[in-house]
Amino acid sequence: MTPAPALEVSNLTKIYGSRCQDCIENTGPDHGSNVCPVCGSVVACADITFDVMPGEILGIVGESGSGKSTIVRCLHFDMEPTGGAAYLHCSGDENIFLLNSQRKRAVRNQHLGMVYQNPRMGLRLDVSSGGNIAEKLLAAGWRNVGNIRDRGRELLKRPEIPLERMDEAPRNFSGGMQQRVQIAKALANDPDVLLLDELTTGLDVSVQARILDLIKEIRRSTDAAMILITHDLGVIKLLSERTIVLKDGRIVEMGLTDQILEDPQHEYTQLLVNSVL
Amino acid sequence: MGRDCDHKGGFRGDGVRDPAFDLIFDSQRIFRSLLDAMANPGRIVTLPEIDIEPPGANRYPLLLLMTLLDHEVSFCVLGGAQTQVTEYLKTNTGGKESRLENSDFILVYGGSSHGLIQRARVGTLEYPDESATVIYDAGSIGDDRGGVLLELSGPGIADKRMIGASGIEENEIEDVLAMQDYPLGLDLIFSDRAGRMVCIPRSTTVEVM
Amino acid sequence: MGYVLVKGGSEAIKNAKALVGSLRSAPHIKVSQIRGRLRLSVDQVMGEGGLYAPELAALAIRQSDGDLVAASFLIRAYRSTLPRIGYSETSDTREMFVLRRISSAFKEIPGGQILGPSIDYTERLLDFGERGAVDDDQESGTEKSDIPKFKKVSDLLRASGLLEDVSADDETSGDARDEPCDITRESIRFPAPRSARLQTLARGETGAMLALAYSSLRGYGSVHPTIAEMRVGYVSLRIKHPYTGNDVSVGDVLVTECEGILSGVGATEITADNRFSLGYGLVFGQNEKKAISMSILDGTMRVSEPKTPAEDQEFVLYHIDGIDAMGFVEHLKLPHYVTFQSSLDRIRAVKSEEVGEVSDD
Amino acid sequence: MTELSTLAGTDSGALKGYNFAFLDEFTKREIRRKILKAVAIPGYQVPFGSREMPLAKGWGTGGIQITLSIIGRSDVLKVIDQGSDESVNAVNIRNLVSRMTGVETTSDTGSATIIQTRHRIPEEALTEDQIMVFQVPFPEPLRTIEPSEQVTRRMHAEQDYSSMWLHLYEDIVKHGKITIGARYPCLVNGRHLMDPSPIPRWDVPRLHRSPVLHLFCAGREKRIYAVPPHTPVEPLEFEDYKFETEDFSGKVCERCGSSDTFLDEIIDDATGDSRYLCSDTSFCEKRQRGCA
Amino acid sequence: MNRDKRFELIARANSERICGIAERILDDAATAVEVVKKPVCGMIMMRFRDTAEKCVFNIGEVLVTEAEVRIGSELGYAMVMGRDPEAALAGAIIDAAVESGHPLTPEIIDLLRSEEERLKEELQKRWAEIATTKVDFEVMA
Repeated sequence: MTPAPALEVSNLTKIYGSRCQDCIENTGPDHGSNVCPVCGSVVACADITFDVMPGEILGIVGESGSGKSTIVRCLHFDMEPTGGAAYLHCSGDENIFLLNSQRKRAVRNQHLGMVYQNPRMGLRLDVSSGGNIAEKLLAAGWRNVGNIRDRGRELLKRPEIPLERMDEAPRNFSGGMQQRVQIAKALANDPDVLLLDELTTGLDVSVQARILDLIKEIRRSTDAAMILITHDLGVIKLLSERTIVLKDGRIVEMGLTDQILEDPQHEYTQLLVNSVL
Repeated sequence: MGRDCDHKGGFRGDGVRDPAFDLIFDSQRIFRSLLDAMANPGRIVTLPEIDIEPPGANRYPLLLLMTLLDHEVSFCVLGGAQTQVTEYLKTNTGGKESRLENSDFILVYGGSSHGLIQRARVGTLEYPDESATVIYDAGSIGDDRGGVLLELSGPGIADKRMIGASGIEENEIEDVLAMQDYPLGLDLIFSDRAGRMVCIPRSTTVEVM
Repeated sequence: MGYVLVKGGSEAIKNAKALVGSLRSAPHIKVSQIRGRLRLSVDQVMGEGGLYAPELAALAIRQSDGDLVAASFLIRAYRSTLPRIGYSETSDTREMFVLRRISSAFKEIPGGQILGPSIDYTERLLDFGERGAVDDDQESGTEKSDIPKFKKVSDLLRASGLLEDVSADDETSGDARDEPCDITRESIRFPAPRSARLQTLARGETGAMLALAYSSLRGYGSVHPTIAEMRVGYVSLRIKHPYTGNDVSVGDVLVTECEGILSGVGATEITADNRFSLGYGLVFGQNEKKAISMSILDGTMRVSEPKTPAEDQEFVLYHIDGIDAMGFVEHLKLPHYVTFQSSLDRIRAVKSEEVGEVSDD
Repeated sequence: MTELSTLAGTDSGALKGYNFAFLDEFTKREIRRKILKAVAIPGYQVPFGSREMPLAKGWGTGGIQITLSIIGRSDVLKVIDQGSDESVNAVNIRNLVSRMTGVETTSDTGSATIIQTRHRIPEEALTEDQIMVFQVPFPEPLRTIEPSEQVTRRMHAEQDYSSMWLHLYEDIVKHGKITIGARYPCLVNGRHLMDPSPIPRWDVPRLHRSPVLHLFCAGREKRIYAVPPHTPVEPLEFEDYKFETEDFSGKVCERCGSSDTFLDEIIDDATGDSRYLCSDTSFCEKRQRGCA
Repeated sequence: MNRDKRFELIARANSERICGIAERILDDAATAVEVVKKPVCGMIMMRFRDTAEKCVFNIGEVLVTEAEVRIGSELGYAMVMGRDPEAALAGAIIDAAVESGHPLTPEIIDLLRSEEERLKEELQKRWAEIATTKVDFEVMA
């Protein structure tokens, strides 16, 4: 018997603007745009359906504006989807989009981890690194400072943050180091689903490599399902088993990463793959 | 909550009120009884005797509403002598009659709203106070024959309290309990024919015995 | 000896009050003199006190020895004891009996620029001459002439398609709710509906509003309006007659209105359909700096993502009430022995311990 | 005197007269309705349309609106500030209520039915027939870490208090202790975080499952909240860094000799040394007389 | 003169004149004046519609005094700005007197007419003064 997916997403849709009945029909890769010609609304993503298994890394690749960040932002409740459903295996059979804000926060605190492209989004830069991790633990109900600090050290050790800097604020850290603290924070509660949004974009190549190694290490040592958002096929190739290709807010191709890279079916994917190789 | 803007009756005085009710001092005494009951859920509190003459209805629930209502809030009446009671309350308080789903106060006769109560406002997480207060016209409090027996615990209760109320239907309580999602929910007041009253705010944990 | 002082409070209060009287070194002034000669102070107190009552405002100014915020506070406190009889019919400044009306957007405006009572255009020299009460050198206008009503510059701009066109029933403009908010009856919520913003500004403290509006003009923001029209004059207070049900006028209320064209760069730039938008100010009495400040703050607070203090609704609306601000700042004069003791305890506790890394065992 | 002025009531002082308890009846009704909601949702701050009072804001305009809305002719009122019945603020408020209602006032904690207070809870054990009314300068416990009302309201809605916990954690990391003096944040009924008003930490445990109804009101900030009797009120603390009350160990009140009360520290004029006296003056006098 | 006009003139008229004539009605033994509503000093929240977004808002309150009386079967009502219980009561008495056909009616109407004329003249004189501050840019240029 195959294990249940950690996360199932069906028909996730997010539209900005006034919306009309033709928005979805008139946008997408076939139209070469995600802006509705009738009402001017932006269809950031539509009809997104996929699932992720525990311990799996699912890549979502696409150019900027293709809607890939929208997907994780909706899943992390940073924005409200226009339609669709998401089910977390660990939190029962309720569509998490329909929970009230109090319950959403509980789901986020207990089951989700998020790493943003910009560490400023995921960290409090003026609160100590240890405090940043503590915040996640405190939200999940930890109430022993000693235990919190033990756990903080454990988490910071993994991405090789010098422990003597635990009580220092990340504002003083380099970009790569901030990103590693953010990853440590995202892992604090052993999340069931880890959302990674362009986590290496804008970093030096050497720093990137370190972070990608860290993600690999996390996959080995945890059972978290990961969704990896990137525009970089190299990152996809290195990390993800399965990949979704996104264009103009729609899934144009989905399958095993090797297959997609070696034998892209969709015209757009072919373009993408060829431009890299 | 809307406000009175069309001053019906112009800028003159209020309508003719029930002369037995002293706006200042009766309101104050009844409020204090109510506060005592609300702060101590399940405690039986007796209302002061005030000889108002509502048309064909138990006067005590109306005393409560005459203390609570004014032109800034809305109410509705379910069951009983609905029309006369509504008119009486409008004249005596300036309160606005409104649809159940918008009402700040709901008065239920006959021990059950027959499921209608599920449309009442329970507040929002940002503003849980924007919820209805429901007053039930009960037969006799302290007596569960033909009514309900409830075990209460929570704020205002040192340990546990048992309370019986005749004339209140169990289904109704089940309906209300299904709506309570703390801090969202309804605050209940049972008011009986002998002037006794009991409150069950949403913070109370209720078990139907 | 703090302890004894506290016990002797009642007597000291009495003496402190008496001492204020002994510092009043000149003869009693009549309320009518204050009303007649300090009219702008009276207007300011009515506006900030939220009650149009010139006689009472003058009385309050005398009682507070000229402290205008304290006078406004006396008016507000008195206000709490009065019944609210009702709401007026909606007034329109187009019906104003104009005392003064200027535009800095156009040289010529239909009806003309009317300077009215103003010292804006004269030199600011201290006059040591103890001049008489009334300057009689003016031509006495005995000629009777019909009193004109003036078209609004904003209406003309709107008619020519240069201004945002908003219809009263448009849900996206103004209030979606038909009943305006009344901040004297319910506490304000954010984002605040427009009616609540305007009401809060109308009773705001002149100096606080001036400072915030200035901050936006000067650089902490980008609103730099051009005054389409500012008018000062009387508008009728109208109610529904209780018997006839018709609109009737009870009397006239002096107000200052300012309409600023918001044409700055940044957040309040020209609207999507290439038009200007207006910032609106309307206050009791003649208080031009407050009306202009209000129109600026009305504009700054429309920004959806505030970056400066003047753009932040909460910041502006929570901090411009003179009575709130005065009360809270002055409450620091009350004893805080207990809370201070509590803080002392903490600092002593921290000092007495070896401060350093938290014990991690 | 003309007949007109007689009829108009201008000679009888009718216009000068104030309503019983100063506030008009509609104001009282609104405040009463809000009090009931506050009681039904312990620790949640109910917004209300605060009125201007003839006291400066910050001088107890919230507390007085509660007191005037609940008080009746048979009540007995006690007012304290810093524990003292004779502090200027307490005297002022007591006089106002007494003038506006004619109710009896007392300094004896035991015989009061309503006790309005600034910064203290009386030392004497309170009973379930009494109501405590607190004057509150800052009703929002999260305001120290978040200035925006929109944000703090959302935090309460979602029971998102991790940033307050984080504040305590960072405090411990920096200072080895939690350094909050008064206004110690408490969780009420396991759900809402509450500012217990600036009572010292000494008084915080006394709110926990107390038999008394506690009503809190901030006039300037326009909020009412409540702690009903027998309601859990738990100061935020860690298993290994506990909430601590003020430490008066080794100190006794110079007057009554008590060593189990909150003490005022007084700097001696002559020597510059610290002396200690009970903050609750009425309790101190009782002890001196041997009644407590 | 209809009732609305009468209300408006009473509200703005010289209060001594109004009170003077009301005293005479009270002195008249044949006329019983019953006070229905004692003069109450209160507030009217004044509303404006802003010209930027046409939003109705409350600018602030205006202090007024109102009163209501009955003469025979006729009610009389008046409101004046400010705190003036005698003027409000006198106004209500005059209003009821006219309505009930009191013998002083012609005199009351005359008084109100002359007040109307006076108010109009005052306003016109005021305007004539204000008009002198009108800027004529043509001339200046």
